[in-house]
Amino acid sequence: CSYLEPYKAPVTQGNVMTQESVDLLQEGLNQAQVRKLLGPPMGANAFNPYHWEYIFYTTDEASKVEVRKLLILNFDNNKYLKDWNIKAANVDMIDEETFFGL
Amino acid sequence: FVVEKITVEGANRIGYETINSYLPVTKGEFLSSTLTKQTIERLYKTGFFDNVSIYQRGQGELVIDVVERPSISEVKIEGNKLIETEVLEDALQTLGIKKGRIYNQLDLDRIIIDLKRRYQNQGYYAASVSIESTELARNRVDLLIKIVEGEPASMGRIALVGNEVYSDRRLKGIMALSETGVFGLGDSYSKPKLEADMEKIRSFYLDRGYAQFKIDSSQVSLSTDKTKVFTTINMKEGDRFTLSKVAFTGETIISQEEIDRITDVQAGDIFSRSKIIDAVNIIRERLSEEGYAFAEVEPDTIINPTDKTMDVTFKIEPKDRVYIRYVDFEGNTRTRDHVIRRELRQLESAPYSLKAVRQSQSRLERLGFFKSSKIETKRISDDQVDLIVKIEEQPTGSFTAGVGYSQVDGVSFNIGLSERNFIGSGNKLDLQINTSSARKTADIGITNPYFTEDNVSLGMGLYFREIDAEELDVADYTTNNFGFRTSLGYPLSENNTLRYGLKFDAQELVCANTFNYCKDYIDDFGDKTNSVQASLSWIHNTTNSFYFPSKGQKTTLTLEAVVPGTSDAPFYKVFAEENLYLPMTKNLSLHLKGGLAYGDGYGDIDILPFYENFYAGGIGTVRGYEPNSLSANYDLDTDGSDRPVGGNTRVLTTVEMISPVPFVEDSSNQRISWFFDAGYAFNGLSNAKFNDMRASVGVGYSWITPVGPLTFSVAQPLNEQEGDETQTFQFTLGTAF
Amino acid sequence: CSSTIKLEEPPKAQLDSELTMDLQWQIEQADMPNGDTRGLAIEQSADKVFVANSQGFITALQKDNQSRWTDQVLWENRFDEVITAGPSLDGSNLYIGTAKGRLKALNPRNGEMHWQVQLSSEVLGKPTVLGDAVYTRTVDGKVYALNRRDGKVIWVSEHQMPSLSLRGAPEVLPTADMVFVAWETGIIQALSTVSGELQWEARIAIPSGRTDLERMVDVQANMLVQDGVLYALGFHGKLAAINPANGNFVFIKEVSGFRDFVVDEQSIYLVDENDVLYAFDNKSGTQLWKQQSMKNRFVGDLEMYKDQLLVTDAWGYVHWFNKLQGTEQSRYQHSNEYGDGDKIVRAEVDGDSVYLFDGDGLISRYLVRPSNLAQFRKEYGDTWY
Amino acid sequence: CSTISNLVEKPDEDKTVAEFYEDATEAFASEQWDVAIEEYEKLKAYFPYGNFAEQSYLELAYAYYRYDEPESAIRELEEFMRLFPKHQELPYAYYLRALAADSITRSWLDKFITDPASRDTKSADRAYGYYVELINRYPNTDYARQASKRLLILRNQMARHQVQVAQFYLEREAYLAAVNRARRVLEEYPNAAETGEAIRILAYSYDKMGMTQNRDDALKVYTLNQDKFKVSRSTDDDMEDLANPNRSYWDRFVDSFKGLFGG
Repeated sequence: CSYLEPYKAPVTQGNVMTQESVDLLQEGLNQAQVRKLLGPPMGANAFNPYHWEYIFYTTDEASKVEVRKLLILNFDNNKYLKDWNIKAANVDMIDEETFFGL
Repeated sequence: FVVEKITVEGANRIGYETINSYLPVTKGEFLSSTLTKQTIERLYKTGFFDNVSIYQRGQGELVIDVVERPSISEVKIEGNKLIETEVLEDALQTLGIKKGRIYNQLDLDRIIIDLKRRYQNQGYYAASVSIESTELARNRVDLLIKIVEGEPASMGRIALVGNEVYSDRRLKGIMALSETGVFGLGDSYSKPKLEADMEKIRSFYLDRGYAQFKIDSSQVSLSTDKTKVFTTINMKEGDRFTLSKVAFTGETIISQEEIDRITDVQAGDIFSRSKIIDAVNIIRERLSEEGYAFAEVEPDTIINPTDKTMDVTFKIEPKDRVYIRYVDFEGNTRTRDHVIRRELRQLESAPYSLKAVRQSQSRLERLGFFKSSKIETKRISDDQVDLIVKIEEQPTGSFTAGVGYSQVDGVSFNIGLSERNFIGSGNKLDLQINTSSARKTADIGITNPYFTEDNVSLGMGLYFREIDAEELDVADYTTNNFGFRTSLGYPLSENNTLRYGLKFDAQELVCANTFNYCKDYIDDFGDKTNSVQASLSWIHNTTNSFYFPSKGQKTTLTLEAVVPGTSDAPFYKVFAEENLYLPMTKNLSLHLKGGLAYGDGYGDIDILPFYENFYAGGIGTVRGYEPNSLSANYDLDTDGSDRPVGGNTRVLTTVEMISPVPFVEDSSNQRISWFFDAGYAFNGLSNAKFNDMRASVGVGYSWITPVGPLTFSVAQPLNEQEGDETQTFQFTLGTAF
Repeated sequence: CSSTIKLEEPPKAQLDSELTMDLQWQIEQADMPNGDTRGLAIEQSADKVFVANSQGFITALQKDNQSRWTDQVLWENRFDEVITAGPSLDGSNLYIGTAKGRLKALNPRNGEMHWQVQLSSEVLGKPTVLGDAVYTRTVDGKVYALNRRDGKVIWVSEHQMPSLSLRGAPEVLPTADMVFVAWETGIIQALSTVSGELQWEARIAIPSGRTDLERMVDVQANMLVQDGVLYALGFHGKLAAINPANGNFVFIKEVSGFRDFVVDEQSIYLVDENDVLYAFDNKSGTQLWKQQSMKNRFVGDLEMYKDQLLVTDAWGYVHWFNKLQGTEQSRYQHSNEYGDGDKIVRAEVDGDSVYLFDGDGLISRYLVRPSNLAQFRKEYGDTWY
Repeated sequence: CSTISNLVEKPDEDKTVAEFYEDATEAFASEQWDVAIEEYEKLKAYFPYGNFAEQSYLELAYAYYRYDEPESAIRELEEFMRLFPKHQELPYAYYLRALAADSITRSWLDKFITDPASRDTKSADRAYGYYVELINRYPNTDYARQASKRLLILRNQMARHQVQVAQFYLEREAYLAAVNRARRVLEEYPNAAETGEAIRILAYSYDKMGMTQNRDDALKVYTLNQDKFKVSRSTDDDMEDLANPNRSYWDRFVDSFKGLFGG
């Protein structure tokens, strides 16, 4: 009986990216410019400073954010934007069945 | 000369190594003139010495002769009436004048100025301060501070020059300073008050359209005998301006019509500075709700004096969208990190949302574990911020234990522990055991509010009860029961929770031999009843604190019923309670409470079993009356007892004003309430008559002590009828919340 | 209603006074509770006396004694503003200054208003007249020269005011080509009568001390010119004799006071801030005598009565002091219908009679005559006892 | 047996400094900390000079520390350091100050039930700072050796705190938050015991968010240093069930009670 789901507080993670700021991405941007466009690189690779990833996902239906994508950016070795591609962000969320909330 | 030996003379407080550690010169070094100058300078800088001199004695011996500054042994103050002695002593401490401190002649002048200035700030212009110091043995000194306060300078007259539109009386009305009133107790003048008053007049005019209002100058003069102060404020009102154009420019993020809706600054209004400031704050707050925590809103106004109108443009600059980097806690010396974190609605590595932070703030306060909890934002970079949650722990439970002896009861032993944040784990533990000859009860219950991450709470408990009801002054019968109960809480939304539970109960009814009403009941329904009771309740809670809410609402609707077929005395009960808290002023709030309880049997019995009756009277229901006494009584000869019957319908209402305790600075865990209680327990819905309700008025005081919540109440019954037993003073300790 | 001074009266020596006074008439205006009376004065013309009261009354009275008190009062006007300066009389106008910053010129015969002008702040200096200009001082540090006929502003000069000063401002002292103004900053300025430009400036008091209270250096006493020398007295400052042409000091004496002083051909008589009376030679400044008997009696502004010094105090006493030795000759206790003597705001000498204006708002005219004891001794000479 | 003279309590004024000191040390020896504190304070007030006063600073601080008033102990010690910058007992003063600050974070329950890592980190930081200052100033004293041992525990405790928070966010599927908390362990506590655990959370969260390259790099680092990482307290089962949220009810039921008593 899913309609009696216990209320789950919404989970929202990542950077709010607008379509036009994603369109403004172009080669040769340095990391500060990318940060200005997309926000702080919270998904930057822990072990590889030339590889950033941006993501946005939320369970809050009321959220009006349009871009819910996963952006993968690579920088050349003097940290200028080399290439980037956009994938759909499908975060593996577990929607568990609960019996009266248990 | 080359230094072979260094000796220090005249120092007894400051040890040799200390002086040595400050010396730039060491043994065997050539002593140049710069070095000597440096040494003297260095020793003076330490502030320990009044006089330092260096000379050479014999061949190569450097002698440093110091005169140490005496230290203060006693500070006495006399002649101060207006400012108490400890206040002055604190002031002296901040100036470094304390028992044991080093005494420095230069400080004295500073002290005289400071003390005089304190008096002058209080308006005692004629006050004079003098200090006498008496030498003591062992280089110590006693200080005597003499103060002559004189008369306070009272306000002679306030002259307002240039105010044509608003009269002197109107303007003086809003000023804090008042002229020598008829009662002769004129306001004692102090400069800060005058500046505050001028600011009040300026904002008074700026809020009524006088955009060019200016206070040219203000003068303060003193009568020759220094007892009357005259103030003059010269002002130019200028013209009254109306807004001709209101525009919002820049990246407004939110739609234009929404801005118009939430701000009330429109073209055509009279110019008002406070309205414009409010509009700026409203917009900035709305933007931070959208995640732009550092948005800036700049109102700039263009005045066109010809037609006396003004254009206001709000320049909106949202700056970067802000994200949360970390959420850290400070001060949780007992409560664990996840117990706090699970209450927060603002996650890390997520967009900042003011709504979520506010929700987190009220959920923390509703938790009731902390004395105070404050969420502060610390800026990390243009687009990132850390949230620092500062909390202050407080006892969250009550603990009573005791051994007693009374002729009636014999030896009694009891232990009561109810802890809502058991060793900081967030779990609730209740343990009540007390045994005496007439009463043996045990009740163990534990609840984990976060059985699942989503605040689904699971609780269970065992209870055993065997009481001789006579003591409870309820009725001459006892019910012995033992059983097991479990309950599950289940959040439906941010503020609504569903709670359902099961109770397996085995009960045995034993009547006192005189109580024949109870005996007839046993003949009809038997004395042993086992039952499975189910309960379902819906709770809506938006209050802003656990112990002392001042805002919000708490509604509980509960249905308790015996599961059909599991008991031969099935009954059901319905409870409905509504609590409304309305903030009246900053710390005064109005609390309205209405409670309705109704119960009835179903199936083969048509009345609510008498031992399940509701009772009214005492703290928690109607204060000022004997506990459980507000209902009809059995009649002595037929039923064999004259105790209150209780009833299957109970109506309760309370209206109270709650405020912190006056004159107590930190009264965060104490409250005073002026209340009106009314209520009664009726036997049967049909004969619930309004004028049967008993009412009382009084004052209550509640205090969260380390041992548990303590409530006192002094009540004056209003419409007691004969036969009511009243109790003006009542108190309880550790009522389960 | 009694005056606000609750302090007990300091003791005074026993004295057989040589003079006494007979009350001619006594008229009441209104009580002045907060004693803001520095700028108020008793102005007299040939046959009339004008008195203004801080509650807004301005009354013209007949000098000589009328049988019924109603004839004593020629006319009386009531303004719903606090009068803070005046009245002062010139040929055609009677000037008063108010706390709302207005200077009013009234017709001395019937009290109607010829003109009034709004100035920048409270008018505190008693207006003074020379030629066709009237000069006054406002509390916010401005001195105004206005046209006598219509009140138009001829020129205004401004001076930076200290944060705290004594209540009240001295009169502006106009002379042919220069006008002398004394400021609350301890500075005396000479401004051109025509244009108001600064001619010269002299500082007779230097602010010292730490609190605003100690740094008050008002030149509050009215300045006087006597045979070509300008005399001025500063509070927390000095008594200075100044050459009016260039502002250089003739001599300076270390004495501080804020009450008006009196100058005659040989000497200057003044009272210092602790109510000690002094007399100095007005050429060399050497001290002639010093009189301590009036200490802590809140002495008022000094006046000359014939060849004696007239001194008033806060307990309603009028004292006469001998000019040469500074000894007290006579004493008389003024009392009004409320019984107790009250703080005398102003005393005005007119030949043999003395007008007194006290804190309860009563104006009284006294006739001074030798006391019975003095007459007795005159008749029988000293051999009597 | 104490002589009669000090049985009769002499008024403070004419007590000599030796008598003050004797009363103080007597109370100090018999561990009556409050009496000792009172006597030392009086001694400092009446005889602020001489090596009695000097010595009483240290003993007063120790009395406060044992009387469980760490803040006043720290205040006395800092006053001592200012007054006697070259005193030979300074290393002891720094060590006692660090101990006092450390005592705020610990509670007697820690040995059995509660885990200090889950409590206030700010006071742990302060204690950490005092220990470091002690080691920098007096590296070759045995106080420093004690301090370095305690440093290790504190560092691990702070790292464990970060990991606990990361796990908290993991269970709530806030994977990015878990990632950044885990990275905080790597950056601020490089070789703490919990590093292995942190990298596993990193890899797991990247995987959940579909950041494959990030995950692969993390896995590479993990497998390289597998042996070096001390096994985290939970058994080294494979990645999957580390944070498997849909554990059976029974697991969750037991966890809730473990939560009640466990760390």
